[in-house]
Amino acid sequence: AQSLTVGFSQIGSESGWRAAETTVTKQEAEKRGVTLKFADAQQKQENQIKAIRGFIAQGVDAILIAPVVATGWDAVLKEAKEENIPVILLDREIESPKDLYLTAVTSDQVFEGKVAGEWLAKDVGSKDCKVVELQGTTGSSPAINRKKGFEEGIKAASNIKIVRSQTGDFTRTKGKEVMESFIKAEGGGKDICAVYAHNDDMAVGAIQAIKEAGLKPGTDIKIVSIDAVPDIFQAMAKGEANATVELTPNMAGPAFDALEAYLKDKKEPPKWIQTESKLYTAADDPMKVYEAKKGLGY
Amino acid sequence: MTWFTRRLRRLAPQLVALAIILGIISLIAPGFLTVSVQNGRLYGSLIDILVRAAPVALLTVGMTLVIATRGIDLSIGAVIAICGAVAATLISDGYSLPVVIAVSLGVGIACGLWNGVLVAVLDIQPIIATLILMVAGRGIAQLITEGVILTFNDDTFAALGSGSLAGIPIPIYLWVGTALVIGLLMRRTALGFLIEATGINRRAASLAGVRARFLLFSAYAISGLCAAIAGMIVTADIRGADANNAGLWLELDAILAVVVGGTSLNGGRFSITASLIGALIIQSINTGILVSGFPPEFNLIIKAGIIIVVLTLQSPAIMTLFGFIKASRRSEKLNHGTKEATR
Amino acid sequence: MIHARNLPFVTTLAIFVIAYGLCVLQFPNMLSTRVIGNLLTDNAFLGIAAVGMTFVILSGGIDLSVGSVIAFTSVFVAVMVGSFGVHPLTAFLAALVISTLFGCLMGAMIRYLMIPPFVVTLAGMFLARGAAYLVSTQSVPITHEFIDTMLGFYIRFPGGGRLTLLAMVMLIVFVVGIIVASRTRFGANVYAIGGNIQSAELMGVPVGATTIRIYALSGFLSGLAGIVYTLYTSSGYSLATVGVELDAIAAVVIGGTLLTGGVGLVAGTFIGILLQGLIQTYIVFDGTLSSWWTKIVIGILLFVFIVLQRTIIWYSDRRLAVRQLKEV
Amino acid sequence: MSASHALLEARGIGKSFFGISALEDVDFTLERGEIHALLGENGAGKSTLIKILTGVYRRDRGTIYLEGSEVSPDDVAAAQALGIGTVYQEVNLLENLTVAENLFLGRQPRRFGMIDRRSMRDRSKALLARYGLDIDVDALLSSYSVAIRQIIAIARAVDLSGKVLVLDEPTASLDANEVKGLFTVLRQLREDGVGIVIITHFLDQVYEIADRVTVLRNGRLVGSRAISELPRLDLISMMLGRELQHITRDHQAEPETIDDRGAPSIQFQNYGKKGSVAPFDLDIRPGEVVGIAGLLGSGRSETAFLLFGIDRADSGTATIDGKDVSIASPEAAIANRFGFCPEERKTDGIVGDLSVADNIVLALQARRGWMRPISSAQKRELADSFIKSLDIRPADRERPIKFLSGGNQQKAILARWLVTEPRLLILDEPTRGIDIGAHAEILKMIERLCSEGMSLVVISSELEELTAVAHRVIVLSDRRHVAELSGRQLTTDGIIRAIAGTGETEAA
Ligand SMILES: Nc1ncnc2c1ncn2[C@@H]1O[C@H](COP(=O)(O)OP(=O)(O)OP(=O)(O)O)[C@@H](O)[C@H]1O
Ligand SMILES: Nc1ncnc2c1ncn2[C@@H]1O[C@H](COP(=O)(O)OP(=O)(O)OP(=O)(O)O)[C@@H](O)[C@H]1O
Ligand SMILES: [Mg+2]
Ligand SMILES: [Mg+2]
Repeated sequence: AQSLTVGFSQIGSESGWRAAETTVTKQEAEKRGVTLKFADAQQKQENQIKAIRGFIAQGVDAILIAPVVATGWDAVLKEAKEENIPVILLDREIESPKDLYLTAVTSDQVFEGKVAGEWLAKDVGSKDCKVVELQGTTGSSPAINRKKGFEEGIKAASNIKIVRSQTGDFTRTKGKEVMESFIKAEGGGKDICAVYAHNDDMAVGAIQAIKEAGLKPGTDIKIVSIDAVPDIFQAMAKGEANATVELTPNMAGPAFDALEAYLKDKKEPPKWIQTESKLYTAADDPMKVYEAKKGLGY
Repeated sequence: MTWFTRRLRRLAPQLVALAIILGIISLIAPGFLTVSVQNGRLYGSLIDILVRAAPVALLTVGMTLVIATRGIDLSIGAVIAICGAVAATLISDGYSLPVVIAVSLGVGIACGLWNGVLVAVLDIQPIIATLILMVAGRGIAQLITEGVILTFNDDTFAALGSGSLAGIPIPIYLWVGTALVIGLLMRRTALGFLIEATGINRRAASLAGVRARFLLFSAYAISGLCAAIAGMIVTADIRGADANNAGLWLELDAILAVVVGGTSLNGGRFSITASLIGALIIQSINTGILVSGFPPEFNLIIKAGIIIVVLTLQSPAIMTLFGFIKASRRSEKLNHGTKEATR
Repeated sequence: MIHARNLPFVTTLAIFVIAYGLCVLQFPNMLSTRVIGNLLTDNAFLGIAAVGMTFVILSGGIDLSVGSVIAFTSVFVAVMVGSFGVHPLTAFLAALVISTLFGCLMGAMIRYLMIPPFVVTLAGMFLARGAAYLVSTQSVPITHEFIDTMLGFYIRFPGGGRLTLLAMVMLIVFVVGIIVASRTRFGANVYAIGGNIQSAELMGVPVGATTIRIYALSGFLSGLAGIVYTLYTSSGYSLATVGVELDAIAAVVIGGTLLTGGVGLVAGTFIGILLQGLIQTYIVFDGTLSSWWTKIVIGILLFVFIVLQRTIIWYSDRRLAVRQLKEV
Repeated sequence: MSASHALLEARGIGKSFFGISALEDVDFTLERGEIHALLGENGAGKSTLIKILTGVYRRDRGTIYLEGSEVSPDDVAAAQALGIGTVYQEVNLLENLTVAENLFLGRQPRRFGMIDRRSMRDRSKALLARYGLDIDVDALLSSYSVAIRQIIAIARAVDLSGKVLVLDEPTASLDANEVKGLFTVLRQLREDGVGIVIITHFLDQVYEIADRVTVLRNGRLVGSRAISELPRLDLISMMLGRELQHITRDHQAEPETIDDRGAPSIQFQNYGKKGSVAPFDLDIRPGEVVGIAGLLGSGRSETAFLLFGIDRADSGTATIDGKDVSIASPEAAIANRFGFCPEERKTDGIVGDLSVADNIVLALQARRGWMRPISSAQKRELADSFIKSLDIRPADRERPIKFLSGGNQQKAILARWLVTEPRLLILDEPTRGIDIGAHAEILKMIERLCSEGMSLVVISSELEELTAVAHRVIVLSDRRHVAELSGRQLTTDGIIRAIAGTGETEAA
């Protein structure tokens, strides 16, 4: 079979995880001898739509999209369908009729939050615990879902309360700045028992803030976050972080498998291929994981 | 009128605004004004403001000069990213601190000179000339870090961001020091005066023998230099270069600070001190929002609200109303460029 | 002889044609009606906003609130239609009224408080974005048969390209904009104010009213752009269209309008839009650029266009000047 | 309208800027079909009064009646609606618009709500024809010279003035013929019953055209008389509040030949620039005043631009004291101790938002370079001494220069160059918009300067002025130096003949 041409519309490179996803996708494509047309949308939906239209105009064999937002894809997906170009969604689901895309390879963002919440509930046991939350970019779907999930996770435990919640825009700088002000606002941070960050970058920032305030992250204040980027494992190894929920950057692998199967013998994949959301704690030999991951261009 | 009272008169609106804002925040968030010493380091929200203000304050110094020349520099946010990336790369490649700092500053100045060429030589309108580097700059920064957050573990360099000297955080030294040096450079030499002349009427100034090009170059170069220092602080602060987010949209805050400081975007008379107070106002708002504990959805609208109030209160119109009851609004309007607030 | 005033426009047009030609040489597909159709549809909202921006810049001002106003409008409409089941047309109308009033307000502050446009509209940018968050932080999908019919309406070109309703709206806005700028007293006043506000006032131009109208117009068009964007993505999202104002400004300036005001053509902005669209299309077709090279290449192309434009204008300006002096 | 009332009447007008009074209790009456000259020194308040009558400034006190009924135009548009057309002192037109658009801004002819460009073009041509001006009305205003712009501004004002026409120093940059053309139009309007207010510093013109004069001094009304019963000297002392002593050089007494006047210290040999000025030779001796005469657009300013390095010469050489020098930029010129007072004060001269003092020291500071700042004490002292010696009013060195009256701004620019103690000072229309008092003072100063060994190049449209101060006059026509007059030949009609191309023109 002559090699496939696949268009990949990536959101951008706003975080380490995103960069890793891009690298992995390119590697996976190479492995399979797929020529990948990559388009970076600089965090703008309109750019993604333009890119997809561009792919259609070039007549690619299939399109991968990492949608920046859940809504607003119907029109362009219809066009793709009319040209019967299969479309696969990566790492985010969208609110469109299911017949408009082949399948979605995503984690369950709500579930990620839930895992984090449940871990914390188990970890603190019965004693009271004030949690401060570092949200992702206001309005972004991971921010919304991971907040929702975490709240579900701690619903059972009435002793755990979210006392403060601000956005850290998924960045270290803001994560650190916000954490600093949380510490000031919560009596020097003594009464904060845990930090829940919507991604590891913010957690890393928070850890530094806590250290500079003269407290011990990981013991005085527990750190639980999501993504499992290499740097958090270094922190974990130092005992400065407690838990992280993995969001695998390898969405493309399963996607390409499904695609090839589909193109070879019209085998409809399931509408949702869920990647696992594995919980890592200090128990899982952080340094090893770190070594394994740091090659992936995080 | 003595020099001092004139200065005070000039800075009054900004100082008052700052005081009021701090007051309001301390009402919402008790203990906001308390400053203590923890493990040999000044500690408290006010200190946070001074530290967190470092990047925007530094940018403001450069931006003030650029705006005084009737220009504007949108690229400094990106320059922060570039210089941060450069610094981080060099550090993780194990170069010595002086080398790292020197190179980063050099890169910043180079970026400024690039803008200077576009504006002064090719005569491209500043906003679009600097837009080019604003767009491309982040790309260049990511090219340097290869798209990842380039982390390093070098405590001496990290000290630039989070260290402290004699109990005072180092970033404060850096921005206050830079501001002092550049401020003196402007006012103890004739640079400031000549920049103002160029900004107000470039043709007339050059006909009087003022070397407008050189002045434009130096203004943009200084702007780049300040951005470089800010870039190192930001990078050192998080012990990593985040090419995508470092200094993102910071140029807007800087412009806002300059204007809140009462320097007109039409160029001419400028006051670095006033701009710095403007920067502190902006940062106080940001920090205040964080400690006040409102849900994040409100951040922007609160910020916008306060800024609008401040600007309105010190707008030429209102100033005239207070300052010169006699002055005729029409003559004001006619001489549109005039900046009562700055005199 | 080309009139000195139209020179930048002609220059830009020439540059666009050449650039497009080069692209086609490399990717023959880019000649397809589909690409052209996409160029118009995908940039419809940007184009509409850019028309408003053109008037603002012609008057020597600037409007940074555009992107946020678009976002606000889209969220507002989406919530009205999606959550409250208001009929789209009503929602559109309400949105336009709000955005226009918003523009008026900024115009009034600029004129009567004498705060520079850059700052007023910067504050406006924060305000509108903040307001959008208040309406809804989540992205809100719209489904309404009326909207579907609107989206369903398009003219097919041979070769799969289509001229969508959105594209038509943009084209209409441009035509109207061109006429208003060149054939009405309002347009003339805009140029006058941009040329020199004192002189304009001494020549009896109603500066106050005109200023307010200008920003009202920009607000209105931002609102319209917001509606188009809502249709385009059939949803509303408060994080959408960040930094679109800069794209609009770039388009206006590339189109040969001076940011100092008083000089430029609405038609030029149209070319500016197409040029930017072309750059993006080219990058997508190329498909090998990494995230960062994308940014760098966009920057480089911007630079090349602007420098090319400046040199051509500078050169022919000199030729014109010399000719005039000779004529004396 | 009852003819018993005056056309325009102002009672007890008062106005102050930032507490400094510019007008106090001024009355002014304009009759139908009258040409009324408004006179006074620089800074007397003439322009301010005009701006109040036409709704630019809001008056602090006083009332205005138009045809007996009280009016209060609160912007220019309102004044225009009342039938009051005005040309303000700083010619206010828009360089970025075409001539036609300038003429009809705000009142464009329309068809179906759209501007009707064709009829606008035709009407513009017709309008300018009255002033003997036949130009491409679709060309940008910026492509025409100061003089032409002035005429366009006048034409516009005349066209939209139904009842009252106000001209603030309209003839400042016009040559004799254009002035004549203007005056015929004014007389015509007077016949039609239009009331005309004209501000000028040329007394001949006052006596030629005006019916009445009103004189202001320091913002106060001195008096209002019929011109017929007011001898010239009385008028002058009314304006100045003192007598005036004139100076003229007696050329008869001067040596016939220029040779025995010491060697030239500054020489330009076949100096020129394509498309600007044809190559010319020019020698300037220490203490010599070289006048440059020519019609508007003859390239006088261009010559000045060349001498001062604003335009780069593409042919010829410049030598100073026998050494070749390159004058490729104003800096270079200034480094050679040249100075240049440009013709277009507003755009090329003043730095509006800076104080008078700053404007005065600007050139000196530029020459010293940014590293050697002028101490504020030094600045104060320099500024004050020149404010005093040039009698700049108000004598407030800290006031932004843009708030000074036109004439006083001109003096400040002159001061800017005098502080640099130049060896060659180029003055392009130095006395434009300067009152007779200051006019005489400036001519005196030119005298003194060259007696101190400074050389001057003076460009002027006022031939009397040239003959009064210049040792030699270069005559330009069509951008080439056609004649050089000195000694006996140096008379006004000598110059006129040379310009006309008749008369014995000898190459320098
Ligand atoms: N907009 C203004 N703001 C402050 N002061 C002003 C303003 N306009 C004029 N003045 C002051 O008012 C006084 C009168 O100025 P005005 O321009 O009326 O003089 P003038 O008679 O027109 O002089 P000239 O013959 O030089 O034009 C001057 O002292 C001037 O400094
Ligand atoms: N300041 C200037 N800058 C650029 N071009 C000018 C300037 N002044 C005049 N010109 C151009 O030079 C041409 C000649 O006009 P100019 O005024 O220089 O002649 P002139 O002999 O100096 O007459 P005057 O100086 O009395 O107006 C005009 O067509 C005008 O376009
Ligand atoms: Mg005057
Ligand atoms: Mg001239």
